[in-house]
Amino acid sequence: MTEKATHIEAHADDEAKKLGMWLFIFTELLLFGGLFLVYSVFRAKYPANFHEGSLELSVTIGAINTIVLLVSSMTIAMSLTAIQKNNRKLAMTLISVTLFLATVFLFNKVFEWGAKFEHGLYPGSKLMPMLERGDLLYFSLYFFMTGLHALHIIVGMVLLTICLFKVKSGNVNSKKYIHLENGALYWHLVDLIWIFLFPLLYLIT
Amino acid sequence: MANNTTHTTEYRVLARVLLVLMFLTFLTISVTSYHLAAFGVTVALLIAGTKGFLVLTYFMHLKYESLLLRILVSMVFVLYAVIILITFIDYAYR
Amino acid sequence: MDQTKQEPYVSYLEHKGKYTGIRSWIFTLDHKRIGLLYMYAIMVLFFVGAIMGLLMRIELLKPGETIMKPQTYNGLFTVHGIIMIFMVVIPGLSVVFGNFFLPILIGAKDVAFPKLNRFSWWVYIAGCILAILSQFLKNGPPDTGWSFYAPYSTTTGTNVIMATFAAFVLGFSSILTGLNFIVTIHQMRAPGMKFMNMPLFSWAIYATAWTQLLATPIVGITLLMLIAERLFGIGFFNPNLGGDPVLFQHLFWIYSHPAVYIMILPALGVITEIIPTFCQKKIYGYKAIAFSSLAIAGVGFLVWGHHMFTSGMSNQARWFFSLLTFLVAVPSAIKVFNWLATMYKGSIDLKPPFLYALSFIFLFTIGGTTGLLLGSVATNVQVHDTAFVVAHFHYIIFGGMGFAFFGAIHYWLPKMYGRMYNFKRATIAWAIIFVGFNLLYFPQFILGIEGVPRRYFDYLPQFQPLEVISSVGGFILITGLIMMVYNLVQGARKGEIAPANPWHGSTLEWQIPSPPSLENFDEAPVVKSNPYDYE
Amino acid sequence: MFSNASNFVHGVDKAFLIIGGFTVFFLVSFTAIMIFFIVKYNRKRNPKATQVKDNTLLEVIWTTLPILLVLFMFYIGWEGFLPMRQDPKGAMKVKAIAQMWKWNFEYEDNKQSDTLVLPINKPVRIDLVSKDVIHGFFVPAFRIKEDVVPGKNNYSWFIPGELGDFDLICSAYCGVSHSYMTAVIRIVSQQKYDEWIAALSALPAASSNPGFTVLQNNACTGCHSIDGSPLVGPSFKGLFGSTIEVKTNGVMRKVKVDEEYIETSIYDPDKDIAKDFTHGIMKPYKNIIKDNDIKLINDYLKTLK
Ligand code: HEA
Ligand code: HEA
Ligand code: HEC
Ligand code: CUA
Ligand SMILES: [Cu+2]
Repeated sequence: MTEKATHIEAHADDEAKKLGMWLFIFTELLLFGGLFLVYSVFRAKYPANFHEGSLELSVTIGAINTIVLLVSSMTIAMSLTAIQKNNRKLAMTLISVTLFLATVFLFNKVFEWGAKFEHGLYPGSKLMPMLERGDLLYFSLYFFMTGLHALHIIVGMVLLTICLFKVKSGNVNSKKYIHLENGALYWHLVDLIWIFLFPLLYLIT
Repeated sequence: MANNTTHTTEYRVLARVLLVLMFLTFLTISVTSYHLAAFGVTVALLIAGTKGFLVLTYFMHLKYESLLLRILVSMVFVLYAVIILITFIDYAYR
Repeated sequence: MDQTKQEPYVSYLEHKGKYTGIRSWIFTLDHKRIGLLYMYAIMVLFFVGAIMGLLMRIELLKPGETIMKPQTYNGLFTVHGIIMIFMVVIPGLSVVFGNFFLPILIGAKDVAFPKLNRFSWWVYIAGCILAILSQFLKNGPPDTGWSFYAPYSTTTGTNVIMATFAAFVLGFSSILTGLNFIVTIHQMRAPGMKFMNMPLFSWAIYATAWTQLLATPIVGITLLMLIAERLFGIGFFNPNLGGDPVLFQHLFWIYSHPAVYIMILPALGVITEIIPTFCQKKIYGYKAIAFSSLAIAGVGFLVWGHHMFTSGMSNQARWFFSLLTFLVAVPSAIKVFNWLATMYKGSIDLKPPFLYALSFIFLFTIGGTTGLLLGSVATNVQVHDTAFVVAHFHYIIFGGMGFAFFGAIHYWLPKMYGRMYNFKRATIAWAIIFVGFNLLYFPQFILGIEGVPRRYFDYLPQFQPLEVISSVGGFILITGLIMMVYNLVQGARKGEIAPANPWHGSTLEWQIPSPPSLENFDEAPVVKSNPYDYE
Repeated sequence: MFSNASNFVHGVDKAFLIIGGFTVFFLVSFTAIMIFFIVKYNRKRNPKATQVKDNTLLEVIWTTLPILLVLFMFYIGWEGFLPMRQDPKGAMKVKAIAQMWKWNFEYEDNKQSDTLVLPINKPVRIDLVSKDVIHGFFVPAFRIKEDVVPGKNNYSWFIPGELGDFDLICSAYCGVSHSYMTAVIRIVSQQKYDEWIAALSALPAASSNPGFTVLQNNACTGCHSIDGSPLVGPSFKGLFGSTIEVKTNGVMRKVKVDEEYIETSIYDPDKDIAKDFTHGIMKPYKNIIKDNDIKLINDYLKTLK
């Protein structure tokens, strides 16, 4: 095969990988979609309880976490720009910043959950079944949704860490950056979901 | 799909998008602190939808992707909306 | 390739790679070997599931306890359903023949992500192992029915968690396969192969893959919620905790109705390949068939509520779901019309694959039109949850997807193994299967109309004659199936060497040697504007 | 030609005949066409196929006609069904209470019966209540079926039109004895009904023992009889104080039934499995039955000699 042919083939391969990532994102969206469906059914059934429940959450922490994720989403998008411009150093810094922000997010989350746990409020606790039905469902949803989201944060962090090493070793470079692009896409998905989780869980009027 | 042009999004575009996103976040928090009751959900969802749209278009580069991919993405959202709607044909009338 | 030293032809079966022996299979990246791996696994599971079906039939030979206790019976139909649905027919045609033939049909060397393909197979096997384990663990086999309806599934003491988790894992494998196929079809078509000149089997796989991709996550999350419900009492489906059992049914069927089209679409695709070949005639209405696949997949997402007509849904919802259920039948009808039109003025050769295709049309019509009786609300009220439903889906799954599977094996076996089976034996086996099948399931339509519910361990004495006919049919059926499998295995191992194109087919797979080489095409394939060109 | 068992038979059976008629029509004509083609265009007779051009008009016709046809079928079905959801205002009311493997019918004034006796030609609305899982209220002869969903107010209604006994069966899978969850619906004349309901005493003086109430409320009596008859689980009669064989961790052993044994049997039934029974059938009642209720059960079981 000529060099040109190899190049075209590799490029087609990148297109395939990107399409593959998008398809995977579709499944993730629908995975959370199932939860949002459950959420909307119960919210329609117990509006007052959901409102009360949301008052128990700290909007400040939620807002901070929203900002953190938004910024991290931008930094990872920028790191892609950086690698496209062949600025490896900057790209690596930006990925690290993203990872740092992800850690901040998780730290906040642990803090938030920890406070609830201390009040005996967690799935399977003695207190939960004694709550009013709407409150119980609200908190179950809260833990299930944010828990699943946190799991995705962790997966995203693993992916980005791999990308970091690939940039470092030169496996990801200004000609071939599909791995970073896909890692970034995944990270944006995590952000996208949080954009909806935040108002739905924290800001119920 | 032989769309070989890859687009590089400039830093300043990304930064501007972030600013808008932050502003929208601030907006939804302040709007929901007025008790708009019925409109609360609609407004919150509208704002979240706008934010999601921005993330998809700029951060996820959809603006520069092939038409096919853009259609597929919108199709998924439409499908999901339809599923929710249909489920509520049951719940809304029970 | 400049040195024109003619190397001896090496097929994918003989190809020597990095590994040898069994590892050359388990670690293979070749889509054809992966297809065969799936086929062997599915055959074994099919056999296990079928034996369970037969045990149920023996139990139902006479009223009262015959050979087992009620709890055993409940475990049996649950596991029979789980095995057949999640491990046999949902992957079924798409992973076996999709893997083997999709790349060849579109002129590609392999699927888009071979490693992911291998990974899907491993995940599939892991899921199967989990499901089988759920049988033998301490608390006994799950006894909820394959639909895992809450709240029964949240309270019964059996191994529900393990079984649902297995279904979750299998779903994951299904998603990855679907993803792989979509990318393959978009990115790997040979130069000149437009969407509109892909063989129709690829179209069917394409529609199926989208359904797999978009529907499966919903059941995934639902099963996770069910597991969380059991472990932590999160209350979503438990009325005592404020939850809603009907919500579970919605979520379950949002997936599981599209899932029935995951089963049947590739089957329709296979039949669409077989008919033109044995009529030596261009397929009639290429576009109509291609788009009806997409229409079935699309509208199929919107009709799930027809499984819940009696669950106390709102009247508006019943109205809507019933209407759409009727409309989704139309694209299927269009396919049948086009097949019949293809036979018109053809040159019909009654070889075994074509016999399976014909009987497919017969059984699919019965299964499909009884689906209409179920989709009509008035009649559904009478036959919902009765043996009528059991007959409907066995006709359409086993008579449809199953017969298409058998047809596909008879059609493609010479390509896969380079050998031919015995026609006479295949025809006799087909006849026995066809008779046995109808004896087994037809009586259940009558039983259902008379009001015999499904999932019943026992029945009233007046129904015994029909139940006995049904059970006898089961034994006839299995005789035919054993004969068929024996014939196929013999053929694949030591049958006559088959020519590259035994049926004078016109699609790409018949233009390469049998069995194909590792890379499928040694030179770039020539793509015709219409894949079914018999001039 | 249609039976008169209830007011719905006509609509449902009509839909059956019409849709089923089309079914048969299509099956027969397709089969005939296929056989005709096999014979006429057999390779021996017709060695070379004639290629036919697609005809758009034909495609349009055979898309439109089926659409019209299915819309018609849909209409027939909907028409037959709708009355089932429109219960008349003045209908007499009965509550059907389903719990694992038993039906109970509650009439006005707290009167209960396990047979549903109803006067002929009078609309009756059955409110469906489940105490545990989903059951199905199915009367084949009346063409009615509606799920009994816990936590949801579902109902069914009908006008019985024939005297006699009819089977009520549970159509939604609900566990081990699903296939035995049946009851009788007895349609009688108004006069007989009046006599019957007058004779029915209000709630059979529910065994005054509080332990028995606990058993009944938790549906234990669905599996355990108190009169020695075998159900899904061992009978409670004479259980307390006797020595029985159980299997613990796969080993058979003998135990004497005392308070402690009863408690473990309820909280962790799969620990000791009574001879001739299997594990996994009875669910653990930990956190469901409270400690002092266990005491009440024990006290009650002691009385069952
Ligand atoms: C391969 C799987 C498969 C397929 C393809 C179908 C196809 C269809 N199914 Fe079936 N179905 C199942 C598998 C499948 N089903 C299973 C497993 C269950 C039970 C689940 C459980 O509870 O365990 C079930 C249950 C089920 C129910 C719920 C029954 C109940 O529990 O109350 C209903 C109700 O509407 C239904 C309807 C239909 C319809 C209308 C179609 C249509 O798509 C059929 C379309 C086909 C045709 C119509 C035939 C071809 C056309 C002609 C011959 C031309 C003439 C026709 C016209 C003019 C329209 N099915
Ligand atoms: C693919 C789907 C499939 C298939 C093929 C079958 C096959 C059979 N099933 Fe089915 N069945 C289901 C799917 C299927 N079933 C489902 C989903 C349910 C509902 C469960 C629930 O209620 O939850 C059900 C329920 C069900 C019931 C109802 C239980 C009840 O409600 O009380 C009964 C009862 O008779 C039954 C019987 C049988 C029998 C006798 C066969 C036999 O026909 C089997 C005969 C087949 C063979 C003997 C094959 C032998 C195979 C080989 C020799 C290997 C060859 C393999 C290759 C060549 C690849 N099944
Ligand atoms: C689903 C049916 C079912 C229900 C409901 C049920 N049980 Fe059981 N029970 C069984 C079976 C089967 C056994 C025997 C197997 C075993 O020992 O675990 C059993 C065993 C027992 C035993 C031990 C008897 C012996 O001979 O070893 C006790 C005591 C008991 N149950 C009490 C109860 C109480 C109290 C309830 C209600 C709160 C209840 N059961 C509800 C099925 C049931
Ligand atoms: Cu109650 Cu089945
Ligand atoms: Cu369906």
